[in-house]
Amino acid sequence: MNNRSRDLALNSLALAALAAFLYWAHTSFDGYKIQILNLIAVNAILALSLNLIYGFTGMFSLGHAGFMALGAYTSAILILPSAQKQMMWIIEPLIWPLSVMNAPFFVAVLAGGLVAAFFALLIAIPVLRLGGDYLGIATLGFSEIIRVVLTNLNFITNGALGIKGIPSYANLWWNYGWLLLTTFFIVRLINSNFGNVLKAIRDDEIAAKNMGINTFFYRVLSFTIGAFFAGVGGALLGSLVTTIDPMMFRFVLTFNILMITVTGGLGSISGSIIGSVVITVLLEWLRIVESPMTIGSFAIPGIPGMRMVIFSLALILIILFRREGIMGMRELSWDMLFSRGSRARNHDEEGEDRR
Amino acid sequence: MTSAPILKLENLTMRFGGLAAVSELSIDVPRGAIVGLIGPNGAGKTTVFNMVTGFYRPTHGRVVFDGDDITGLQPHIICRSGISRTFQNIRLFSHETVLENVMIGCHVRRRSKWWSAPLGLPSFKEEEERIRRKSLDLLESVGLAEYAGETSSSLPYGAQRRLEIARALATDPKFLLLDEPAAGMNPQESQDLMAFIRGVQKRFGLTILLIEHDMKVVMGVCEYIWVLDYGVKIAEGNPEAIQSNQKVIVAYLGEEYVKYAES
Amino acid sequence: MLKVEGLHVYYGAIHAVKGIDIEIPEGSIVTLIGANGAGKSSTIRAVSGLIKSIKGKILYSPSGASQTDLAGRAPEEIVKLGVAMSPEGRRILPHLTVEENLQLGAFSRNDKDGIERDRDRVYSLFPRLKERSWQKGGTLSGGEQQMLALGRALMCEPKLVMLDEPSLGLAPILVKEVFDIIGEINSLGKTVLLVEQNAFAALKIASYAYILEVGRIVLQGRGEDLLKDPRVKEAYLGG
Amino acid sequence: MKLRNVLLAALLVLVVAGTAVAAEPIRIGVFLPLTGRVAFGGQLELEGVQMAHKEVSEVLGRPVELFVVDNKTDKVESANAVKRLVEHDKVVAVIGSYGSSLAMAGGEVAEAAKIPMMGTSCTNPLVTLGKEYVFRACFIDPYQGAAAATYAYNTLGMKKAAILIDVANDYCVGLANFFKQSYKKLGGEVVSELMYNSGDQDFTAQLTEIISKGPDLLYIPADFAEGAIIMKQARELGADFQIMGGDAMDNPEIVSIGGDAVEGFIHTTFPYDPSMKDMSDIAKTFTENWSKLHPDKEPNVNAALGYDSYMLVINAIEKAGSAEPDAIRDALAATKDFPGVTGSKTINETHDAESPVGVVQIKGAKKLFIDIVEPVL
Amino acid sequence: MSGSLFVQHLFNAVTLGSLYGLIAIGYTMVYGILRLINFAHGEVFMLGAYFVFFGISLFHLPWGVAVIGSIAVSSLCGIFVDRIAYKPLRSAPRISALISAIGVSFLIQNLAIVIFGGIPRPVARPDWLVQVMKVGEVRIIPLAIVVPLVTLALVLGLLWIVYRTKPGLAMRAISKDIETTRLMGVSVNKIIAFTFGLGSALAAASGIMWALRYPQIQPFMGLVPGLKAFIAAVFGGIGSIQGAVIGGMLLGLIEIMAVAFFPQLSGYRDAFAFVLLIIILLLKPTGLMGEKLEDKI
Repeated sequence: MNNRSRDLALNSLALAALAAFLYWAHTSFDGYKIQILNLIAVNAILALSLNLIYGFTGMFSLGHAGFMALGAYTSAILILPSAQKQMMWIIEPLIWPLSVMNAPFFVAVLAGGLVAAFFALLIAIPVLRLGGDYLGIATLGFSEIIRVVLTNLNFITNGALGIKGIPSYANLWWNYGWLLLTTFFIVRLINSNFGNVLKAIRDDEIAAKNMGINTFFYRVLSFTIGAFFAGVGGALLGSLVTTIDPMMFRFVLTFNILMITVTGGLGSISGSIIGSVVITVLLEWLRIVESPMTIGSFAIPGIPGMRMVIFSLALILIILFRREGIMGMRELSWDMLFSRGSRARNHDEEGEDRR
Repeated sequence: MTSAPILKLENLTMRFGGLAAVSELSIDVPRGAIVGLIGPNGAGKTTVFNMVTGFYRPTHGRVVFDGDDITGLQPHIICRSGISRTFQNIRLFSHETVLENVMIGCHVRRRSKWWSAPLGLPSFKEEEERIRRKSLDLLESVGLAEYAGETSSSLPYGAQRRLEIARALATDPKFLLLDEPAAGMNPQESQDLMAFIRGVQKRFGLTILLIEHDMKVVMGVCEYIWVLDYGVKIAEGNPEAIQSNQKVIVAYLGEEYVKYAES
Repeated sequence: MLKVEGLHVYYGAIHAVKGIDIEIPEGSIVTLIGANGAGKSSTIRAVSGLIKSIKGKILYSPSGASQTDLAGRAPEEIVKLGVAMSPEGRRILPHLTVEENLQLGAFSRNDKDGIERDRDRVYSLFPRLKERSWQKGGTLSGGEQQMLALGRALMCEPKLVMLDEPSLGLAPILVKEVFDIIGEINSLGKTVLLVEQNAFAALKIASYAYILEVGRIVLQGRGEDLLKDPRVKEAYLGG
Repeated sequence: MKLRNVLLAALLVLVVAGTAVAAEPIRIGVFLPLTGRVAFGGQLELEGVQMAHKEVSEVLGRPVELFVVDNKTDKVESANAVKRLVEHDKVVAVIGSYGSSLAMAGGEVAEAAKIPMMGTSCTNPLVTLGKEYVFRACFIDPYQGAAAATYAYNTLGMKKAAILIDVANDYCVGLANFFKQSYKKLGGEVVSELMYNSGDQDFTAQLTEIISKGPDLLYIPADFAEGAIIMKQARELGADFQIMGGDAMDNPEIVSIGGDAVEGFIHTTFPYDPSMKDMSDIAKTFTENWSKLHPDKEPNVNAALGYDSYMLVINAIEKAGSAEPDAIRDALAATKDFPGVTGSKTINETHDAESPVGVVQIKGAKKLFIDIVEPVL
Repeated sequence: MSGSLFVQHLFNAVTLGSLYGLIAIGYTMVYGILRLINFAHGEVFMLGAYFVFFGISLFHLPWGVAVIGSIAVSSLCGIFVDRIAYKPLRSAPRISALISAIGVSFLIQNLAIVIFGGIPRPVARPDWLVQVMKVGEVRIIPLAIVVPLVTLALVLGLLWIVYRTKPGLAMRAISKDIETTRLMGVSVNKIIAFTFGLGSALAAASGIMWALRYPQIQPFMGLVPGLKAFIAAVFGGIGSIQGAVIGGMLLGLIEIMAVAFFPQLSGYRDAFAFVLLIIILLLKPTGLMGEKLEDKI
């Protein structure tokens, strides 16, 4: 109990610190750094949502790009001013009532999440009967189908031309607000006995069934909630970048999210957040290797592609040397920080030994 | 066997391809007893468990539990109706703590819905607390309370077995199936286990059916025993009867051994 | 020929074998018997290199070769040294034909003629297998699969053959046949280490036997002597 | 002694101050796809920009410093790239990009930061739509599509057309659509309109279908690499109709990739090509200087556009007499009759550089600038 | 649709399908043994095409030498990738190896951009391969026949290796039961390396044929065919060589016939393949030729 009130105080303190940091960043950071901060938040939301599906419930889903696309399109259409809608759909006009629908940003993002969740639910019921890699392949297939359909539905999505000039509401406050909301939601869920149930399904589905758990229901539930937050992430990304088109949502995007999640640690919430910081910052920071450099009197021309070469090398090295990601399944907690979790640490070491 | 049997197996048969793993098995399990199902390796004992708990759908025959036909129902529904089991090769949720493993078992009796968790409704908090307390009590009763915060896979083997039983008890079963609870235990551990099983039966008023190879355990705790060989029931009776049953000895030690020993 | 000293075997948290010593003289049949979970399989799986987390020494000294410690070596290396093992449950590769299963057994060899000779010998030992040489392993009956498993273990020119529960799940008449064949294998000059649940058959054929209970040797002696020992029945059916 | 020291110190101060003033460079950002799917376009345009920078590396007496960032043919990266240029590198103007969608993603950022941006070869009308700070050095697709239709229908007299569209490529979809509209308006018939997806390399099904419809003309607004294999497959399947494309086909490699199959191929483009007959003086100089700088590389229209984009920005800075973004923006908007390699440029009220549409045909394995066409709008 | 038009479509489908099938085999072999989706396979496919290109244009090697050299070097690349990026992760969770595979795929792609440049390169083809022949109304180039024939030959060769040689025997055994196979004296890592070598050789061969059929090469050329071939492997039942070929053919047929019969839906062409994929998985969760997996309780 003592710990609980301490944690509550520390959590509030951390929140205040984050708010102060964001305020400071907002006023004194340049736009480029703010953009990176924003991307970190959006990536973290996406990684968390994938972690819920894959890391905590054990369903290998490669459908994230599709859910993001649904969220991004829904919210973009809702926040785009009607006048702009008339100008933009130059191949075929946007159909009524979408052409006149408008919503505040929060509602639009929420709607993006809900649409993604709705489609996830439709997909889940047939597909979640599959297991393992086959589930991954089927969800990848669905994500690609969503993309192809979005490409062709000119009267809704403006096809390949995409949607431009989306109002850039997604500032630090919105993004981190949603990140907090996502984290709060998922932490509450995972730390409750429902979270234990999801993890039980991940660890041993047969034993979970035997414990009276309707595993199919909870798999669908986790998948749908994950898709909801993927949709939210997509909606925020759309407003952050201010332009979306179907090509953005290819399967490579899913791989990027998967990369962040696994690098952070499957089944670790703090891992997902750390992973998104590491990967997002690494990707931006590595830009320097592509800009021309002068060392002494030598001028080294920038080599295009070098950044991704080093990035992929770094990724491989991270996986080779920390095969379970940065955090593994552990969580950063106040206990751990106050090194009261020495017991937990010892266990991890034992775990290593056994392997 | 005065009261109505808690579990009735009627002509239960399971075929895999052409092979009958269990054939025409009929058993009446009396309420409130500790009983055993034994037989040499590959006799079909675990298959019986899998049919009772819904993992296999019998080729034909019926499983009647507490008067209801539960043949072919989904495992989680069978669990809800009051049957729980352990597994031959322990199936704990290896990444979860000991406490969490038991809490997962409590899930089947929970009333609040999933969305109450992120909303943090009072009813949810109450129930969560209740589950936690119930699980701690269960751990206390199986002597694992001190390990509550440990990862389940880090427990010693015997403790894992007990944890699996505690987890099964968390589902509030009326009927408990134990699949080789003593496997891999040393004599002292087996002794403890026997006392433990008896204790559990008394404390929770359960019916327990166990599969076991360790005959000391079987003979020590079971009031009644069925013997399977090649999927067929070859004998039943109390431990003494089984131990002196010729068919059983033949099934276990081979026909020639018996002849030889007699000669 | 094989000397196991102070062997401990661990499976995760399970301490399956708790320090046992076994000796197998060249040309003999030695058997490990005991109830399920006694640690018999763990012992020979450790000898064949399948289990890595072991302690103790496994000294192998076939005639005409120097002594080697098998502990810590990879299974494929151990096979090349002449120690074959037929695993529990036969583990026939069901999608390969009988002939292919035998060829796989001879994987470590390169002498085509020798392989052919040994294969023919296996076929003469098990005429049923010859009839079915083009049939898939998975379509054989249990007894035939066991014959195939035995035959396969003979294909690598082993000096020591380890058999894990060869009679498991077989009808009594087949059990007898299997043990006859084990005798024949022994008479071909192969040393045999036999792990069995079927105490009688094993003791009858073995020159020396060890009885295991929960990871320890509780009884040992010549096979015939143990046959008469009432403690054997006790180990199986309880007191 | 003392005097000497004082003098020396004064000199030192002067030198330092002088270099400080001289070293205050004008920073110009370039964001182009140097990697990714359309890297070929970005790399060529970068070479043009760099060549222009080499020629004019000083304006208003201050050196011009280029900051080049790769946008990886990715829109998010594109936005990041411009953000980085604006915020981190503090550029006063941005040049880029090849690819309309990339330009649009970058344009949003430039617009928000109030930094003028000069698009190179982004021809989609949406790029500058409603933007105050975004310009481009090229014409737009409705104009180009109409020109292609006019040329096909009026000049070549082809009445039946088929269109093959990369449904996932905004440029392709847009241009095809404008072509179709104009072509129909002129009285032509579109007998077949088929799609494929970016990355597809097998077009045999679509082409077989098109051939069976017997059109006079196949319009493929693809990029050159894709276009070349489409043409190869079309010829292999026995297609004998005329094939036409847009400016994205304008690449020196087209003949080497397309081989025989591109013989006779016609595409619209910006009015520059080394084979142009009556080249303007500036185009001539560009061609000569390019050949000196890259003896092994043919001068090309992308490089020319990169070159023009840079020169337009420098011209605006010079006209504005200031390197303040707003001043540059105003000067850019007022650009009139600027002599560019790709024709004389006047920025109109939608911020597009009005210039005629050139027509190039491949003849005898060579690109030939054959005509300039005024579209019937 | 007229008969000759249909035959023309059929020809196109067989050529495309056999290329998919050939790439799919590489995925299926590695997956069959390691349960790893080797995302780097599409990149080896690309390398194979580039090596031939450089062999001919830079080192002026004759065609045959360049092809064989490229196949050899590519297969070494495959073995190298396994050694560096997958072997250390054999005992790790499978997702780690998958992420490593994605990393390797990114790495090779971007290295190719750095080294070869992003600009597509033309591929010179011998004239006789592309001389159009007319059979009735149907137009065929020899290449369209050569590709399926070479595929057939390679598949037969592969089947011979898998079903008639010792390493093939070991490969088949490993895919079912690694432990027992080790007990037979098979050194599993060597066989896995051999599998990677073989799979990569086939990837290179298909890369070369792909480059001949669609004559240009660029660093991203492996991405889309790689994904599609992987889908084809799943169609056919991943782990089965025959299944991979059948899956490839099926995918080729769908892609071509979808356009042929529903030209107005040609924009949805890629979706057809995925819709069929999902239908197949729902009806037969392990693909057409795949074997049923069972949960052990």
